[in-house]
Amino acid sequence: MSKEDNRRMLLEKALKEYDFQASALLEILHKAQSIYGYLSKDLLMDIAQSLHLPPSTVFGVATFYSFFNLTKPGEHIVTGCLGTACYVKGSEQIMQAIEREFNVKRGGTTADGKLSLFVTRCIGACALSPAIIVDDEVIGKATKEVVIERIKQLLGGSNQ
Amino acid sequence: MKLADLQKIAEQEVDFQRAYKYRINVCCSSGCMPLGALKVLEAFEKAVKEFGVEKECKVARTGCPGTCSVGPVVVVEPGDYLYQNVTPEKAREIVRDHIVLGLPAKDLLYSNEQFFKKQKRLVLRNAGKIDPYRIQDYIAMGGYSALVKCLATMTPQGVIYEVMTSGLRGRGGAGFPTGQKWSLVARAHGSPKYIVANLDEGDPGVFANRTLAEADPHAILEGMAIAAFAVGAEKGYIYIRAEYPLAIQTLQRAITQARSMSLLGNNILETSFKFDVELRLGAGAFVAGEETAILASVEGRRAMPRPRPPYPANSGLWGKPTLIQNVETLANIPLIIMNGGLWFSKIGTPKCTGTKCFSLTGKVNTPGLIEVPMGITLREVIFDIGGGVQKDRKFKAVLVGGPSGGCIPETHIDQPIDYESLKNLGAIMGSGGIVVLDDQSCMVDTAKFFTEFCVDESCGKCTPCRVGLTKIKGIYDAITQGNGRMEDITVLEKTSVYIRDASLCGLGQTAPNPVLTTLRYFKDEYIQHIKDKKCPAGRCFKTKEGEQ
Amino acid sequence: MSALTVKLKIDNIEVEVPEGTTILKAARDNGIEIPTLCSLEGLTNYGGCRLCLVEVKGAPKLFPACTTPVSAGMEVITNSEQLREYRKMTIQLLLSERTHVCSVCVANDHCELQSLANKLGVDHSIFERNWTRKEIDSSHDFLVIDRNRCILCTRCIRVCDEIEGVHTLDLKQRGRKAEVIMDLDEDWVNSCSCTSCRKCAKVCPVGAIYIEGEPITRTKNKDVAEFILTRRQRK
Amino acid sequence: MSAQEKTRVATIWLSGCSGCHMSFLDQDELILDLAKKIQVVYGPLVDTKAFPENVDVTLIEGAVANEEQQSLLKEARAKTKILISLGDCAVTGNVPALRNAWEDSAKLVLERGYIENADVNKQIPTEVPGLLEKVRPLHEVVKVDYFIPGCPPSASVINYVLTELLAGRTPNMEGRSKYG
Repeated sequence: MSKEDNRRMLLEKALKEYDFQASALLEILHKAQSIYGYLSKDLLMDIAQSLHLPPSTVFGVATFYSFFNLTKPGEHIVTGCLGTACYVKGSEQIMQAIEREFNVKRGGTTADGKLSLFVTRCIGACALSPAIIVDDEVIGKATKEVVIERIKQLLGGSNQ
Repeated sequence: MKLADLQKIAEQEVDFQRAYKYRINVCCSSGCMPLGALKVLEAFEKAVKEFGVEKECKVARTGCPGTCSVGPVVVVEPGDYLYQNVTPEKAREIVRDHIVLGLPAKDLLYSNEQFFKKQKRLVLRNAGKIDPYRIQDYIAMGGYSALVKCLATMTPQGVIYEVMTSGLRGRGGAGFPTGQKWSLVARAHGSPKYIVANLDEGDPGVFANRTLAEADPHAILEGMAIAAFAVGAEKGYIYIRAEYPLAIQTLQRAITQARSMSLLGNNILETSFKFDVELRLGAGAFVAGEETAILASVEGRRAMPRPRPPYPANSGLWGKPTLIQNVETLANIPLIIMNGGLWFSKIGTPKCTGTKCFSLTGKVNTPGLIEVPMGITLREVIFDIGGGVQKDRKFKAVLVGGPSGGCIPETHIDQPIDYESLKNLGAIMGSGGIVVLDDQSCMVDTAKFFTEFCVDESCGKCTPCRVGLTKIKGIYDAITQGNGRMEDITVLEKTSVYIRDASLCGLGQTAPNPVLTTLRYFKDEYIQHIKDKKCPAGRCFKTKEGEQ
Repeated sequence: MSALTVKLKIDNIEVEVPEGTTILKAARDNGIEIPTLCSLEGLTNYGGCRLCLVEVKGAPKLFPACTTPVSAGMEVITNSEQLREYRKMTIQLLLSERTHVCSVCVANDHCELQSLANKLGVDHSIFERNWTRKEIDSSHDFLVIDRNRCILCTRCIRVCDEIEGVHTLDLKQRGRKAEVIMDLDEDWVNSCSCTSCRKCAKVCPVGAIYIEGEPITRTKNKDVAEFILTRRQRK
Repeated sequence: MSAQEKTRVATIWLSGCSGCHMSFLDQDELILDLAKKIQVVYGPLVDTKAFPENVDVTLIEGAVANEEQQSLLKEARAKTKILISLGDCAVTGNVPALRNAWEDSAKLVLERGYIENADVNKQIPTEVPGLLEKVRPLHEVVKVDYFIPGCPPSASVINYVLTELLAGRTPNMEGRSKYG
């Protein structure tokens, strides 16, 4: 079975779990994003039809919540926490350093598609502030040197 | 399962635990995980085997004791010895010295005794003590006996009466009396009725609810079940931020376990009472914590608040009576049922009973999660529990209540903390964020930061919040780039008051608090920025590229 | 219908209205005008624009008249100094949120925002205007949307969903980034669900949605929702 | 009434179409009454070259779009008791301010006007006043005392405001102002 079929089956399973109820839209979007990596328009249309919801409603919900991605993210994802505690401890400066170093804007992906930079408002690791998440790994009490070094390692790694 | 069965489980578990002379609690919550808690856990398990003490020493995976700044942390019982910054190497040392030789490894122990001295742990009673993945651990600590007591010996009215007597008020921010809310929902017409537990801790700088869910998930479930019994609800939703994967996983496990022991589901404890809980994931929207927005979100819609009335107690989820309660409020319930409302009402202050969890962060020596009795002063929290300002810098202000809280200067930090006194100071209890600022923080920049946050998080439904906050942000941009005018101060004030009064929901109504409090207590700094184009803390007037 | 009635005072005038009536309707039925923008007879109320805020004696906060039901003995004030000031602020904010240039707008002289600004004496805005440059979608045969003029009142979305019943329109994003969209944010011509019924243009209070080639006096017929709803209910 | 006792009125034409001045002149016979009480001391309608001292009322049409206009406005403010924004351009920026939607709009406008659309002699002139980066309504540059919106404001509203001011009263714009 192709990868595509497999993904659609996983989504179908989730749809059935929630009995195709419109109220499960957020749950389904979460599931779809974890299966496909992001929410393409085709996928949103598919979900709208499965849940019998107007496409505009599904698009409206998917874009209201900042957790959902409508464009394909880069191979590696760096998320900076700009919550209060992290901001007070200088996460903004780290973000600016990353933007400069890798020539990427927050919310965007590098031209080569290798690195996406996102912002989150608090992951609750405030006592470890500033916190930067590099591919699911939380770097606590981060400094720009450590973070940039870690990202360089990853980017170098994916080249090999 | 019946009451007797529950007691049996508790007894068995207590016996099982007593067989061990020592218990090593390794914190594996979101605070310590990034610092390598799992490796530490493994190292302890290996070490007890290596020294052959696995029969007398139990290594347990637990939630957070609160000292997140010095993680990974480990607590050795008996005696509650708290070890800080534990590494796999140190784990071996601790087992060798403390368990084998019986001599606590002094130089590895946590040094700030003050941190725990002034705390009172009710909500976090089990945090860092039990394994959140094992329901037996919770039952052994007396868990679910309050639910049993309700079902076996109390009427719904009796439960509500106890909660009313306790004086408990909603911990989600506004402080509405919990008992009164329950009685509104109980009396409301319509069925089915719903409960929504709010775990959408969107305030940046706050992690109390997450810690609770990761450390003691069953306390939330038991509180929900008791509330359901009291108001006549059959279905509950826990609305939790998707940014909290560990808490989600912990709660999901807890729900499954509770169902399998018939503590949730149909015929709970062999009575006719039925109640089930489902998780609903948030998706990154601060406004979803507002009570009508959370309803929209649970229904799978855009989290846009709507005007009240109708109030959710009468018309909530799918138009049915709905009780919306913060998880911290719910975790208090089992204690109130077991010890009585009167007992609870004597903790804290007469108007503001019980305790409150605060996330203490910023430029403070020992940040972390704390639980203190209501009525404690901010000074005690910052200087005693928090150990004062980092690097002996000068204290400047404390931000209480998250992005829509207020900046309180030193002259006002001796007031006791309760809903009313914070409101008088221009702050709010909010979800309990305390961020300490030192003299390196610029108050104009701080207010700008929070305004930006609220601009990004505004749902866009009402004009004051959507446009008004954007305009305020524009004025801050001008001031911090050297283009401010003295009239701007009046416009900021006027617009803030308007936004506070005219906005649809709590987000807009409280969003101007940082602006208003900084204008109230730190107006000089605004004038310095505008007239002298000077930032006393050196944070503003920077070009886009340069950092300094 | 022999519905129960409630007595209350609006601006010191004693009125009696059926239970469940909104403050707005109670006031209007008794000849007291409260300014509104997002509210439209025949559509569900939204409570977003905040123009219809009123004071209720004894209550610490303000209430939107369009969504708040009356209660017995209530004393409502619709026109205090503070309310007039707040309404002016609201209009100023809306005028400065996007590009509103009456002199070159298709809805000039037939715009509810413009007429409210004039009526309430909003002779200038203390807020710096935000000059937006959003793409105008004129891809449809005759319907045009200029989002630079949109005030996000969502009348079009509600009429599309509640009266026409297709829900082509909705909002995307949130806060100041919110926009009215068609289906999956398509150009209008590519919308698969739009029936080209024109109701969105008819209820739009400003010049954001209009009909190419039709006199604005004919398009801006905001009673359309009420008319259709009444017809339907009679059926 | 001698010239000294008359109220000294100035008018200024900044970035606008002169429609507001037309409307001012359009007061028909009412302007005769007004003429008895006022003396126009500066503006496109009279010959004075420099903005005079001690002006009682200055009516300003148009938005502020270049450096010369900005300094004239500031000068007028300094020498005037009551300064009035006349018309939508002065009050909101109106059409001249539409260029604000573009970043670097001053440069874009000049290139469009003097290079892209020029048939001969394609070059941006240097001897004219420099354009401001943003076109602004008057009150974003100086303090403005009264506002008469409208495109153009009707002659009767202009007359109303002036009459009220001459009588020492404060004009009430509720129901009188009219954008567009």
